[in-house]
Amino acid sequence: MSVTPFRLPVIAKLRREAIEALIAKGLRVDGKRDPATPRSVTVELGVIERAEGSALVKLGNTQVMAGVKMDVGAPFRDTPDQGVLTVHAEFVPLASPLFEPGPPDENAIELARVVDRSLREVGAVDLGELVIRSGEKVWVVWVDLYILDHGGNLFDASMLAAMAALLNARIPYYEEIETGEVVVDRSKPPLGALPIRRRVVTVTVAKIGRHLAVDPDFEEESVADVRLVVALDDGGRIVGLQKSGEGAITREEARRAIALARQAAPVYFKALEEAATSSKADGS
Amino acid sequence: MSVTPFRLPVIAKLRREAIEALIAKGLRVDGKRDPATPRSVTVELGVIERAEGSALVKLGNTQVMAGVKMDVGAPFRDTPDQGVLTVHAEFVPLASPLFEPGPPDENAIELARVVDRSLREVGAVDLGELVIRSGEKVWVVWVDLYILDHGGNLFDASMLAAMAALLNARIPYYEEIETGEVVVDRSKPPLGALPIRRRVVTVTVAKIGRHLAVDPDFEEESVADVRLVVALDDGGRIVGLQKSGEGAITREEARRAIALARQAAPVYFKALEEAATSSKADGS
Amino acid sequence: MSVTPFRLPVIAKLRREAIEALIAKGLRVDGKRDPATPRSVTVELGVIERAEGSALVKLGNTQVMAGVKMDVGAPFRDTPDQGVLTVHAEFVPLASPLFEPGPPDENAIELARVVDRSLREVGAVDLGELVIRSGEKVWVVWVDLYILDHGGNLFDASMLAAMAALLNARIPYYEEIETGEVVVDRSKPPLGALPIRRRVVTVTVAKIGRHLAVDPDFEEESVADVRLVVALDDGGRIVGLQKSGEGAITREEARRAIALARQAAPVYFKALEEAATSSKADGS
Amino acid sequence: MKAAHGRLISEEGLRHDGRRPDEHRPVKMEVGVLSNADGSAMVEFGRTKVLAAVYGPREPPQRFMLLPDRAILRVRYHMAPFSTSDRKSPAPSRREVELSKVIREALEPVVISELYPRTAIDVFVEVLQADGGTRTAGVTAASLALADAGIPMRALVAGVAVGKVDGVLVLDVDEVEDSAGEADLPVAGAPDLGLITLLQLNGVLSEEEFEQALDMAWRAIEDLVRQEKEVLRRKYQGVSRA
Amino acid sequence: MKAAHGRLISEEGLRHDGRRPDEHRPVKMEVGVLSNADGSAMVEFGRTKVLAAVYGPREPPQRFMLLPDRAILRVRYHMAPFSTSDRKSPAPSRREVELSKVIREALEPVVISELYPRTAIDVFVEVLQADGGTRTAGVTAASLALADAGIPMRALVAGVAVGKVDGVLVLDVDEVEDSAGEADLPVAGAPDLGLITLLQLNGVLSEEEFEQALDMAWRAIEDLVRQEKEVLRRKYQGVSRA
Amino acid sequence: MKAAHGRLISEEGLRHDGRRPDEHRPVKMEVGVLSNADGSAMVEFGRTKVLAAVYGPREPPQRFMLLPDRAILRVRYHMAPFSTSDRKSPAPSRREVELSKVIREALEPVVISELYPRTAIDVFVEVLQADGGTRTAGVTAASLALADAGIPMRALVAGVAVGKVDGVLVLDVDEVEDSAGEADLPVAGAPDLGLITLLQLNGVLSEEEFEQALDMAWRAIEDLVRQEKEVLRRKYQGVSRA
Repeated sequence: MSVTPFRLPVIAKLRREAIEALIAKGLRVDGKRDPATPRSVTVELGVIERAEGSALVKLGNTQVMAGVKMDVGAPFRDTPDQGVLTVHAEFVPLASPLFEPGPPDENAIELARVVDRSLREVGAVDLGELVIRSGEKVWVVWVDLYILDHGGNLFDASMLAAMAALLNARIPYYEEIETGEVVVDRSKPPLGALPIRRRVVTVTVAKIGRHLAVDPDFEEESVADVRLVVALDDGGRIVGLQKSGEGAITREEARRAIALARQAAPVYFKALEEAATSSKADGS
Repeated sequence: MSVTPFRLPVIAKLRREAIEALIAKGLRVDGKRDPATPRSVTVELGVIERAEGSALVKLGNTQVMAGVKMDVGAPFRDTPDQGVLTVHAEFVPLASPLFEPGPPDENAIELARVVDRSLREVGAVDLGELVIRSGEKVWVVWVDLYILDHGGNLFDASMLAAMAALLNARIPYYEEIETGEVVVDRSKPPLGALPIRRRVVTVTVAKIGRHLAVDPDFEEESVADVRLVVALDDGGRIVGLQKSGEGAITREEARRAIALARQAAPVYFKALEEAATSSKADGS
Repeated sequence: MSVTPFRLPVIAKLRREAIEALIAKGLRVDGKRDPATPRSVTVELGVIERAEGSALVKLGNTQVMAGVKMDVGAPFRDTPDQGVLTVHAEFVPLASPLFEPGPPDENAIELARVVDRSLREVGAVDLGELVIRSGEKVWVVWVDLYILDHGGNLFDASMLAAMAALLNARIPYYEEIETGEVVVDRSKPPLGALPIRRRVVTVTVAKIGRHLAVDPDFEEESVADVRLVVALDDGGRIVGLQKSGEGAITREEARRAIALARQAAPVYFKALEEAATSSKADGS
Repeated sequence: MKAAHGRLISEEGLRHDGRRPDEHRPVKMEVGVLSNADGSAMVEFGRTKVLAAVYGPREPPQRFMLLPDRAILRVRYHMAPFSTSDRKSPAPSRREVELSKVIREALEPVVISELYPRTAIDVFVEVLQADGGTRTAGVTAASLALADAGIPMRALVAGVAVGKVDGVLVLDVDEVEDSAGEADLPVAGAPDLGLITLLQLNGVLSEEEFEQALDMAWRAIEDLVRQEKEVLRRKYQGVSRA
Repeated sequence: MKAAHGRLISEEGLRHDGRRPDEHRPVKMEVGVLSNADGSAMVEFGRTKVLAAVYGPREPPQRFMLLPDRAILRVRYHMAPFSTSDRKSPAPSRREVELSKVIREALEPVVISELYPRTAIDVFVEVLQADGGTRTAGVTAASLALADAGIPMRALVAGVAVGKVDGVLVLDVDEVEDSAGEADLPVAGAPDLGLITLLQLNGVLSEEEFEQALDMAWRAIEDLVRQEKEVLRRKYQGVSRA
Repeated sequence: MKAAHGRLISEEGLRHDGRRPDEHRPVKMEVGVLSNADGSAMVEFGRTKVLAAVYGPREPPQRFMLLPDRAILRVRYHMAPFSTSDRKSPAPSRREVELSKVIREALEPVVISELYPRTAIDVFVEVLQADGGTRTAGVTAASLALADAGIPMRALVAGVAVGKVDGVLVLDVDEVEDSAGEADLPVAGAPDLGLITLLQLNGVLSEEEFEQALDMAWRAIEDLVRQEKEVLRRKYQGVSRA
């Protein structure tokens, strides 16, 4: 059952008006950026050496870690010739006073599913390359999103972390033994990178009063009426949308939000590219 | 843990006395029937085309839908030559202000188990005919009871809905493929009806004060001391009993309740027969 | 999440001081023993005939029943040539007003894991002898601890009950049928005793104020700052330790606690031996 | 529908364990077996062993459960993992959920709950060994434990199951008879009030058989309640002498 | 990424079930179908059947949920086990959790919740048969059930999904089209306010296609809201005449 | 009982990763790594990486948890799914439940909880990468995070595990040594108070070995607490200069 949030941060009315007034002038509460510009973003790859792939994303005060683990498992019955990709998100309680321990709530599930769809719909990972034995053994790729610090806009940070961890992932060495079983041996060098066909980012656009701004920080998010999450691939295509929050938008606002998202997306793609390049330079 | 119900509808004491006084005179609160007569009952078959079988039962204000789904699965270890029949009931929250979302509570579990036993003990479905490969593959028949509107006496309405949905069910087409797996193909015409050997109904008799009455409506049920659910088959045999509720009965009351149940059962069997006949006439 | 206990028995401050003063004088609240002596202990074997092994331990007012059940299952992937031993504890609500129905809480889990490790680390049961077919079929041995009456010191009583039930256990008769499946037949005489290589007991030492005492009863436990559970095998070796409770101990206290535990352990081993002997005399 | 697994009634008319059709298994009853509980009892019907404990009247953990005019009963029927042939998972099964309700409803008519408004009376029934008849042994043990706890009751209750095997009605069915039998009729009641408080039937009986089975059960229940009273009297007298 | 499962648009430009690309499946709407609920509605889009019920404003079971300045909405989207091709486990799936949120957020903008502080308005959406478009049919049914319950609303809402199959934008996708299609754009909105209240896109659309799809959806939503009004008017007039 | 998986101590007396028996892995400590938490710390023992955060004193979500004379501690030890060799299910395992308790009980003696009656102090320990010693690294990180949150403490605590491999006592066991070793002795304590606050032993040690192992652990704990103080001083001085 989904319930109207009743345990929200209290933002004073005056503060709310101040935030809105700033955006109306093309400014943001942090004093550093305009409505089309995300906060400073860094992507660090390979932070968890024991995972197949990993990344730590810092987007303003928001920190999200993503880890990729791979197992050998069975394909879904209706896709015998595809590996399995699963995205899971945990809002661990160290990240925010609003998070309680327990199974993922609707926000964590929505986030994971939006990231999952954004990757899946565009074929970001070529699952057809992850088959070991058709219909029987395929790679199961787990992408685990771990929210470490909630400074607003978990969607964009999580999508970046997922994408970066996948770019960082290496397929572990495996062998088929006589019984036909497939045994993974992580003590041997990995077999190579995951087949990544597309890069995808999401750009979240918040509607605050009558104004739009990308990458809201925690305070902006708290006063936003609604957010539109726009997934874009490296070919510039819209590959996903999600209206999230209790408000509504006009068609004109939807159009403007998509335009803002397009404007902001290169910042994220650049952060991904820099991480990938510096990672290669390290030989890691 | 079973707990004395503490969130019950409040029925005024005067109202309670009025209901009892009516029954003492051989009348009911709805002004339309005597203690041995159920409310008006309709059974509609095939309401969910995508299920193997389905039925919607209206008994007074009570509405229960039943759906039958069939899968291929493994038999129980101790009955390798029998299909599997499973009855499950959900008291979905749209049916009553008393129902909350969540896993089935003790009332839903009791209901499902009483319906299950009533079907099972008398061999209503010939499970021996539902074997695909002895000890390995059998039909698993799910009967899902969905309470849509709780107007009292869920037992009788649910038993009718289950029986009707089973009568309506068609075994889906299947094929054994080379690997030995069995694949169901619902795009092909079904293979035929389920092997139904017996029809069973339950008649619930409520004890209100010192009086007995069949098929209590919601208000009568709320003031009843106890109910006796009597399962009868189309051969007139007693095939199950369940005392339900906090009160007690004398042996004499048990005897009278069974006699009342026998008197009322033909109404339910007739509703089943009419549905089955009109369904055949439709060619469905 | 582990939470500071907030629903504890209230022991008056004066009573607390009295208990401590007694121990300081080398006495106990029950007036019958000194700090190095456990309460009276009895071990009864074979109390549940339908289990593979069972025991009822009474330690003062504490009563713990243990049952051993054996199934045929798969070994763990990394130990293909060993049977599986699993210890599970339930704090059933009839044992104490402090226990609520529900899945095991942290105390029950800690207890089961301490018993499990004490058995496992010393090879109490020779799991290598419990292989039916290497890598495929092994005996899975369930030790279920059932706390029936909580009179303090569940650790020692549970460890005794587990050890006694294992000593009492008989491997059921089984046959491999043509399909390669292994079928257990409990109607036939069992195949013999479990291969027990070592006997292990735990001695729990409570720290009350600045004093130490073994086998605290419920009241002593309620006022204890901390407990040290010392596992000892029949060769006199330390085979496990667990500090349990909110307090701390000095290194000197740890040393003294281990010495006290050594002093008390023979009482438990004797109870085990007597039970085993009288059980053999019964021919059971 | 249960399959006959071979002859369970011998040519002499005796059952697989040598009992006559109307013979109960050896019964043991003991009260006050636990120290923490306010009341407790162990009941054995042959190899079936059931332990019951009562706590209360006490404040329930969740206060919204309170009723202003009576105590609520909270009843749990639970099986120990080692009580059954195959190990039983400790999570409550659907069967245990139903039987907890059925046992609670077998006790509600006799507990004088109006005396303790805004409290809970908790009854915990643990099946330590299951060999048929656990719910009826459970009601019997709960009745004793309630009395041992000093909870005022209108009358004592007891229970027994009558089965039909090889066409013969038999008293106090064990597991073998239950799984092979044609019908199982668990009954509990308070003979002093003439009231049936638990009644279930799984299987097929003619009306005549139902009457005979109920007769058979009732005589056994009367006898069990007599034994309950004897056990309680022994304890009570023991206490009064002390 | 979804694989094309064969041609779904015929040479005549018709869909696998004979519809034109911009053609909605037959729509049925009925209100007041349940007796206990304060409001209820059944909506069918072709074989998709969704039942919605509204309770409230009422006191929520857990009082900590209350908000001092408005009613909270509690929304559950749930699928009957028999509604899908393979039986659906009754435990809520991750998909159901997300859709419950998305549907709640599609209703929040139109429910005038400020009128009922410290209460809950509960909306239960049960999918009885799923053949594509269950979330948008669910929003439509919820809108009707809220109106039927007399909950004050700023406007009625309705929803529809536009898909892209074989490169063609199609209205009101069914399950076959959804699973084979290249994109799925569920939209819900309140035409009387000019507001989109639900918007998701799974799949790839160019900006132009997105605009066209939104146009197509909007026209259908306007039509659905007209039908909602008609159904409610019929019921209202019926009542006023009685 | 653990099997020896080959020689883990070389002829030169060095360990599989080249360490001397009494050598700790490289230690990293950092405080204030998170912006939302009232206090936070990252601790690394070699490849083992543990993050701890502290919230509080604050009101606990369920008010029945309150104690009138002190703050309650709520501690969760949890492993990230990607922290282990095979993916770990995010549901708390029995091991995590036990270690949450053991870590809470390692912190209880040093937190001056009497200062904050009717509140909760929450400590969240997340294992980001597990390579042995996660519980002792967790206690160390929690100690730093508590100090960083300004929670008054009697003393700082730290922890380390001593193992026995190939008959040799070794400090700060990693996963390879832990799974192949004969014994594992995790210890945590407050050297400034001379108190052991966590003590477990899995495996077999003679009394003499136990004493030696405890000595070895204690020296390391003293050293770790020195490092904690240094890290906190650096942060404190940094703040005071600002």
